[in-house]
Amino acid sequence: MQVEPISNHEEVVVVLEGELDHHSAVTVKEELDELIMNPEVRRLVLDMAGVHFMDSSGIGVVLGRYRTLKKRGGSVGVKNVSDRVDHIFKMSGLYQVVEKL
Amino acid sequence: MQVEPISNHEEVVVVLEGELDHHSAVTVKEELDELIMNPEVRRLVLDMAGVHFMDSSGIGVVLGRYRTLKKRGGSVGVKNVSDRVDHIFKMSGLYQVVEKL
Amino acid sequence: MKNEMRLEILSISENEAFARAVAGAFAAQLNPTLEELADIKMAVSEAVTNAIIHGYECDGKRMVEIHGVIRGSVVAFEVIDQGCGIDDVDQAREPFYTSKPDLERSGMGFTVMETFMDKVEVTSGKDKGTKVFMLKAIKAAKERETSDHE
Amino acid sequence: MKNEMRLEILSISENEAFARAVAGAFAAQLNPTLEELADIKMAVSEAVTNAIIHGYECDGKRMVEIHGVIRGSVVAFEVIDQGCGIDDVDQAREPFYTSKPDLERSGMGFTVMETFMDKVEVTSGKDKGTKVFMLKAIKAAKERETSDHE
Ligand SMILES: Nc1ncnc2c1ncn2[C@@H]1O[C@H](COP(=O)(O)OP(=O)(O)O)[C@@H](O)[C@H]1O
Ligand SMILES: Nc1ncnc2c1ncn2[C@@H]1O[C@H](COP(=O)(O)OP(=O)(O)O)[C@@H](O)[C@H]1O
Repeated sequence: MQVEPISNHEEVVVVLEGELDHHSAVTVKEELDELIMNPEVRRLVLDMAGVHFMDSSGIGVVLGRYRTLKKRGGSVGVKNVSDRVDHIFKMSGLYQVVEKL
Repeated sequence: MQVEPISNHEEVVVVLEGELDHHSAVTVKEELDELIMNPEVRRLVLDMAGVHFMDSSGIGVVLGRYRTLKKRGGSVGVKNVSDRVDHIFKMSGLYQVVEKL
Repeated sequence: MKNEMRLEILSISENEAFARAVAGAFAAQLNPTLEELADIKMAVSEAVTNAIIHGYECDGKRMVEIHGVIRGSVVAFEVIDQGCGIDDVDQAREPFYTSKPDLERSGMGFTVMETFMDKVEVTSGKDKGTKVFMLKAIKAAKERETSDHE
Repeated sequence: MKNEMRLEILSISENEAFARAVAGAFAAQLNPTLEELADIKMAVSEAVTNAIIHGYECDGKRMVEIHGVIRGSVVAFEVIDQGCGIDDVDQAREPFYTSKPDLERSGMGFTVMETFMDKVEVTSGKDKGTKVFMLKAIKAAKERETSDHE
């Protein structure tokens, strides 16, 4: 799984590429947390076009970052989600707190 | 494994596509034998560009058809062999009796 | 078609990807659609992940078993661990229930399995290990079977 | 890296493709080149085919075992059957020797394994079944390992 930040100011945009399972989630979380560590970051956008596998471990990855940003009044968005990832996010009610772009 | 005849006269040209292992060899042999059954057929050319896996079972497929055609004064050629298939054919001395086109 | 396989893998998270690749390659014998194949890989991934992180609590020296069976147009998998087991299976299967919120688990693993497979059965008990049985009928294989019999 | 797996498959020819897919997915954890991956798939395919057609003489109800081990940058496989065994292993390993010319076998199976793997060991005896051990060092993994230690 590759984590590629493409903008890194108040809004951090990150391109995820590869398989997002429990194994890769561990490092993805660490890398994302480092990117949003700066308290000036108010928004995280995950571009998921390149995620060709995701199971329920992916829900935790997104929700966990949402919780961090919410505490400082920020927000999380996801974009380019495949039908399959969309299905899992819908099932989990994720779109109640995370914006689908 | 797909066996696609593209000419069917005195010279039979066949395009093989897929994986040529012991499992597929059984049906490939049958299909080839049917195509060269007519005693007027003097030459079989196997186009192997689409063979993306082959193990030693493939040697037997080619040699067996060679033996049939040799009896009636005919011959066998192979073309578009990948480096890997070429390696196996060389190891087995196949090119001593079968022409590489 | 009739086939069987048994796989034992070390309970390390690297093997989650390996396990779903194996499940996919096994199910591929029924020529499923890409969609069906992805459903199977996802469900097996969930069950294997659970065995690793819940059953064995990330003790990477234990073995997770995966049995695969093909009967006609149906493919079934059993994912088995000899780990800590589940006390209350009904509660565990509820959407959003997780015993490991600290690991940012969503509690949606069983729900995903149920959504993407046709049947999911869980056999478990405290300290008795866990067996998850999952089954999926492959539509195209079913149609091929029916036309073979005509 | 350290990993282990055990696979049991029904001795039917459909499983030749499955077995090499599994071997490939297991070895893939070392990030081999496409070339190395193809070498491994080919060697495992040969050994599994032999177990099915020679060991079990195409009795499709027996089980072939495949053990995979990763230690550092090396991947090894054992392909095991409980079939008829080999009386004279040295003769069997000779290029072009086959006991089944009627099946259009070329007698090149062991030679292929030896060519594409770094080491091949055969343990067998009449009616004692056969175990083929094969090992390959993955070059890129070796380099990664060395640089990790620097
Ligand atoms: N193999 C297992 N061994 C022990 N407990 C398990 C196992 N699988 C699931 N569980 C229990 O069931 C709960 C719900 O599982 P699941 O729906 O997959 O969600 P999650 O994995 O996100 O917690 C887990 O939190 C755990 O307590
Ligand atoms: N698993 C096995 N069980 C019994 N005999 C075997 C086994 N593997 C190989 N052999 C014997 O060794 C011979 C040579 O094997 P191999 O080099 O693979 O060539 P081939 O499979 O083309 O015959 C076989 O013909 C067979 O007699």
